[in-house]
Amino acid sequence: MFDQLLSPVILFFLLGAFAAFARSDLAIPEAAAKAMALYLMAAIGLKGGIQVAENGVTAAFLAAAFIGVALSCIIPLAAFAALRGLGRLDALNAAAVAAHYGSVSVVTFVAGSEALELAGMPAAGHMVAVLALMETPPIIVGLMLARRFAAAASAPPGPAGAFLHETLLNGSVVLLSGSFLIGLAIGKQGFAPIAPVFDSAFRGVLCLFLLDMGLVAARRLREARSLTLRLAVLAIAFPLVNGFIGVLLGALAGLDQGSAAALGILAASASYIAAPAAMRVALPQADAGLYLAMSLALTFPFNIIAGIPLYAGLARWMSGA
Amino acid sequence: MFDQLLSPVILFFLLGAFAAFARSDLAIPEAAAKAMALYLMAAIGLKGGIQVAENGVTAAFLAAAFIGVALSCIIPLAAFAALRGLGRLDALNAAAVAAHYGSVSVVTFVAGSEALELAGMPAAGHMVAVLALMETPPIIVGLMLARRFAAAASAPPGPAGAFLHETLLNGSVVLLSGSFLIGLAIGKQGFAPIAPVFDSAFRGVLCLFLLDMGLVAARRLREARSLTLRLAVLAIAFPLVNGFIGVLLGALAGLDQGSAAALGILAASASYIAAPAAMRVALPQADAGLYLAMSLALTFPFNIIAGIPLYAGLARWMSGA
Amino acid sequence: MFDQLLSPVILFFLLGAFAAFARSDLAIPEAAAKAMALYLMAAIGLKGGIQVAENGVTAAFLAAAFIGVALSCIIPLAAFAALRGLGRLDALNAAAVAAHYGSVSVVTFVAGSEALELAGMPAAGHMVAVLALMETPPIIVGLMLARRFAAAASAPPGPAGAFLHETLLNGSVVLLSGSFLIGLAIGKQGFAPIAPVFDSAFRGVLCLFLLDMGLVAARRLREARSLTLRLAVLAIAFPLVNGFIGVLLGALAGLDQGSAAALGILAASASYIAAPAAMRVALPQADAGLYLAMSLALTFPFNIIAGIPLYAGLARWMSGA
Amino acid sequence: MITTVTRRRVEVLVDAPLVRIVRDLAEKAGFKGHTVLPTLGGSGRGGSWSDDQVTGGAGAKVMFVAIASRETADRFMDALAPLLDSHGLIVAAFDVDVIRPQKFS
Amino acid sequence: MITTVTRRRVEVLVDAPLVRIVRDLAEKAGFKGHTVLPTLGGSGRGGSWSDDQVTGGAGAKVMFVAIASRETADRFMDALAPLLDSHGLIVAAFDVDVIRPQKFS
Amino acid sequence: MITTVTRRRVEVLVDAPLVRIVRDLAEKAGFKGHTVLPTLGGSGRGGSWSDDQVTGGAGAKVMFVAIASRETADRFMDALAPLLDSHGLIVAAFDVDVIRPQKFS
Ligand SMILES: Nc1ncnc2c1ncn2[C@@H]1O[C@H](COP(=O)(O)O)[C@@H](O)[C@H]1O
Ligand SMILES: Nc1ncnc2c1ncn2[C@@H]1O[C@H](COP(=O)(O)O)[C@@H](O)[C@H]1O
Ligand SMILES: Nc1ncnc2c1ncn2[C@@H]1O[C@H](COP(=O)(O)O)[C@@H](O)[C@H]1O
Ligand code: NA
Ligand code: NA
Ligand code: NA
Repeated sequence: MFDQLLSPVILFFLLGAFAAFARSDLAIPEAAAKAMALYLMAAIGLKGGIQVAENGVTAAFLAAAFIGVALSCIIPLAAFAALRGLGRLDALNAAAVAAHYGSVSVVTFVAGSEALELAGMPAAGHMVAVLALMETPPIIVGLMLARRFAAAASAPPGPAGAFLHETLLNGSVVLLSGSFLIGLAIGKQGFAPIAPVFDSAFRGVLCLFLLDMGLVAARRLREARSLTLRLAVLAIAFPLVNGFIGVLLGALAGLDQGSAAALGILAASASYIAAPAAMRVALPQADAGLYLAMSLALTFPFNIIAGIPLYAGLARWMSGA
Repeated sequence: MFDQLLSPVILFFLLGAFAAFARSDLAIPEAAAKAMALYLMAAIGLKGGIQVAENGVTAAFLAAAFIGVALSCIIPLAAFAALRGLGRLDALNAAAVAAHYGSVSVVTFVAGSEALELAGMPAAGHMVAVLALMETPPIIVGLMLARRFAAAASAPPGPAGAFLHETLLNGSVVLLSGSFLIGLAIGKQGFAPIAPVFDSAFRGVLCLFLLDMGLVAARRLREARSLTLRLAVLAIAFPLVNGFIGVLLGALAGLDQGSAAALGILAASASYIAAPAAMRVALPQADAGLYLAMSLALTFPFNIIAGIPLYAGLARWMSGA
Repeated sequence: MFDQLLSPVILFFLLGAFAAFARSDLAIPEAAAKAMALYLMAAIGLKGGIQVAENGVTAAFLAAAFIGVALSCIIPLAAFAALRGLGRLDALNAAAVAAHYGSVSVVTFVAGSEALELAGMPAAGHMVAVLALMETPPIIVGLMLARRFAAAASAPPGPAGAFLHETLLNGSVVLLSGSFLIGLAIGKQGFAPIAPVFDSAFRGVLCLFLLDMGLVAARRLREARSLTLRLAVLAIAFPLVNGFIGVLLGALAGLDQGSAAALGILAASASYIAAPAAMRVALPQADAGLYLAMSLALTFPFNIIAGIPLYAGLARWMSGA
Repeated sequence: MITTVTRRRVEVLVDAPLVRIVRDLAEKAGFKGHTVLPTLGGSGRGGSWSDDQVTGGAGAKVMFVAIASRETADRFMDALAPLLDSHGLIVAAFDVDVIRPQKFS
Repeated sequence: MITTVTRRRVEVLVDAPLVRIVRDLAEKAGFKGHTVLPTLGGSGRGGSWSDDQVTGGAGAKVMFVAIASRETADRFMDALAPLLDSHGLIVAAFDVDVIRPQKFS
Repeated sequence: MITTVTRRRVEVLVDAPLVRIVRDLAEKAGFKGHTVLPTLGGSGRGGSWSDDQVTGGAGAKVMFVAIASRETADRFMDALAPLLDSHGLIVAAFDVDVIRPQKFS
């Protein structure tokens, strides 16, 4: 069964978190952490592209893409309501946080893909494209929520098109989609010579990267000032609910086990790269400490440690296996 | 035949260029980019040294070295004349740019070696030593041109020996030559334990590095202010002419196909590491934006995308294969 | 026999040292160097943990741990006396330097482990735990020496517990011990998927890291101002004497050849990560240029080039093989 | 002895994703140039932070430095003022002596 | 035009492992915030150095920058003074004009 | 209260490969030390740039900072003046208060 907790990836994450909580001076140079993040995006993009090159574009891809994008637009709306009502958050911050939960976390997806593969239920390669598609729409939705409900939400400076352009051409979106297309173009054969870097090294680098994520997440949690208990509860409830819905819709649409689980993981995950960067520009008055604490310091660890096995188990159970 | 354009190396380069032109915020941390550049130099040096350790120093090496060094001294003179006449450039900048075209680009050579190997016509290992030998003489020639023809060219501060010392002990020259000697010393057997890093990982790292080069080259092109159409044309004509001459002389000297192609690649390539650093010190009044735009933003991409297959095809054709 | 001098690891170290002495501008970005150091610690920790997971905790481990910790407490006392008497050093600096010689150098241990493995006499996996245990006690001993003998040694600011906490949770100690525990938990099977990064790549990365260490050590030596001839002699004598004692005690305690050699290497090595960082905080008046010059610029190269083969030969000779 | 002229050096601590806004305001105010320095961390009312590149730069700050005449600098400060609280900027200005006054309009 | 108030900007060059001590003294003196900038190298009486992260930061320095009222700054300088020689600090202070004086007590 | 003395802080923005020239001039002028800070990018008459380590540092700039007496600083500025245009330097100087005046001759 699911031995997620003893995987080195999780253990390195916990080691990082321990070091940060114990106030060790352990620190990964930020340039190295960013380089690893870019590497993981390129690798996961290539992998997905190569699998699609093998299998072609299928109806399952279209179904997954449709559900994914729909969820990424609806989740922010629901999350906004919950954050306002249950979370007692002002409209501006609720909109900013909601955008994060609609959007997705590449690293959660990467860790989830690894876990699904190890569990013998790999997700389809095209789920990487679904990931890329889900990254930006919720940012637009969040911004519209802010404009509609928050008086303080000024228009982002510069022409409106500029912000849209920036969001759509966010570095992680470009690298992910570009690598996916490169994978599509080169196929399995073209991949062979670069496989030692992009395939064999993948899990080891993921371990080192999650060591850093453990450090970063725990430090964020320690320094979170505006995080209330209500909001902390929501940061756990959101992934649970969204993950459940993602898996359910995936199973109903007839996706294979692994892809349904991946859809759950995507829905459950909260962005901490594209969304924060966009929100800082578009809604600078929103509290970056808050949205990063929720998405990075609570939801991310929850998904990595408990969420992924849960959604995977659910997908397996739904398909009756 | 030559499937260069669909190699992942080129595709990542194009992805980087696309991201920069589209003004995406994709960025490789500079420390990571520099680390990859150093890795590539060490790897190519080791590889060359090991091959020479296998095959010994041959007459072909001496021939290639002689032609290479001769070209590296003559190219700046011809380029200077062309830049002054056709390019309408002042003497100071013409001298600085000329030095770049006489010198060589390690990364172009690395990408070329890979392409030649994939095409079944690998260059001899000693071409790495030729590369190292060609790196610095043109810098001296360029400086002499500036002294002779440019009134503004002040002597570089400090004793004359200091500048020479600096140029000869440029980091890339030392690393390349040192790794070559290490490869020579350890041979194939001593290489085995470090081969996973210096051999298997080579192509994958090259992909990631060229992603960065695409970003850097395209950004340079976008920000190039003093680049005229005439100079842009020369930045394409130089590699074509020099590459043709390099291949021709290599073939006439009886080098094998791969080595003749490599000599063409070396002649065609323009330095963007050793030469700019040296020119900034020796001719600070010269416009760094110009020589980097020509060598890095035009000649480098041209060679990577079109030049390498051209010189290789030419070498094959000349040897009648 | 011991072909240490022709190993690529040593040759890259020498290349780095040559570049620095020749005043080349070759430089490894510091972020990359730090990332490699962390990688090496994680890899060596994992390796050790996996071996202990295979073989269990043995009496040999307890013996080695006891000898190691005892040496790490006694060496600073003896070194302090020698530094005061023979080295004519003031009490404050003698205490600071003494702490470095009691403590250990992870990279020396890593290079030594590699050399022992290549020589067919690998150290037991639990020696990594001994390494971790030896890292911090001498720092406390050195501090006590300073308090007792140096008038100028002020108490480190803040509560005494704070300094202790910091020393025990030094980044390198946490990463090393944590990786050891992770290795213990995942065992050989869990290690397989991450082995390409943490095992196959190990020696290659070690080469690149030692290239940087060569640069750093040689630059330190060049800039060392307060290093007298007497102190330089001690920086060579300490590893010789401590290494001899370490091997001897290891052999007497019945450790296997490789582990006895490793104990010698640990005793001989001088810290240049944990100890300097701690001394800078606890004894800021001590001369950082001096203790780094001794440990990093003299003892480290001596051990890498000459010490390791010596201690290994000694261990072999003692065990009569 | 070379003559120097007094100009105004303004430094703005700003979140990395917002630096473009500050740069545009500086250009609009008439600055002819600027330089950006990196930072490692800090603390203030909003708690402490340290540079952390994994979060898309949302948590990283940079120091924007620009030199110009007092009039230009004052225009810039006026333009920045409404953003200080909303965008969490820290601004400080002081006089410096420069050599080529024409570069710092 | 927006009104500015004069405050004091103190910068301290300090070894990376000792920055916590400086920060604590700044807080004790009444500073409400600070920012830390990286450095690449330098030279002084103690010879030259360059940032070198392999030695646990013992050889790396950072620039600690903090702005406050003159009284607070003076208290801070007084507290730093005894550490200057022992801890090898370099300290410089000067007046700057800031906009939101309440942030710089 | 500790007494401070007024000294002059000179900062020079210079291309990385040229920093040695600036340092040598500073030493010749009588400075007893200096510190070098990294930069990320900037813009000026010559267009905009950002730190880019692949081009051998030709495109990277650093901030050279040094403190000394006014006379030393003036000597330094005089020596720098002829290089400003040819080497593309930006120089600014201002007064700071320091504690140990003997360190800043
Ligand atoms: N008094 C100060 N001196 C220097 N930097 C400050 C000061 N106050 C705030 N900062 C910097 O500005 C950032 C934002 O401040 P705040 O808005 O108060 O959280 C802090 O994290 C510091 O990096
Ligand atoms: N006059 C100065 N101007 C700027 N930085 C200095 C000066 N003197 C010393 N420093 C810096 O402070 C460090 C320690 O100085 P010292 O204690 O004199 O070795 C040096 O390495 C420089 O980075
Ligand atoms: N007014 C200014 N304020 C701050 N930095 C400047 C200013 N003008 C130029 N610089 C910096 O100096 C570099 C060279 O300037 P320039 O020679 O005008 O291209 C620019 O790229 C900026 O980094
Ligand atoms: Na989501
Ligand atoms: Na050339
Ligand atoms: Na020791």
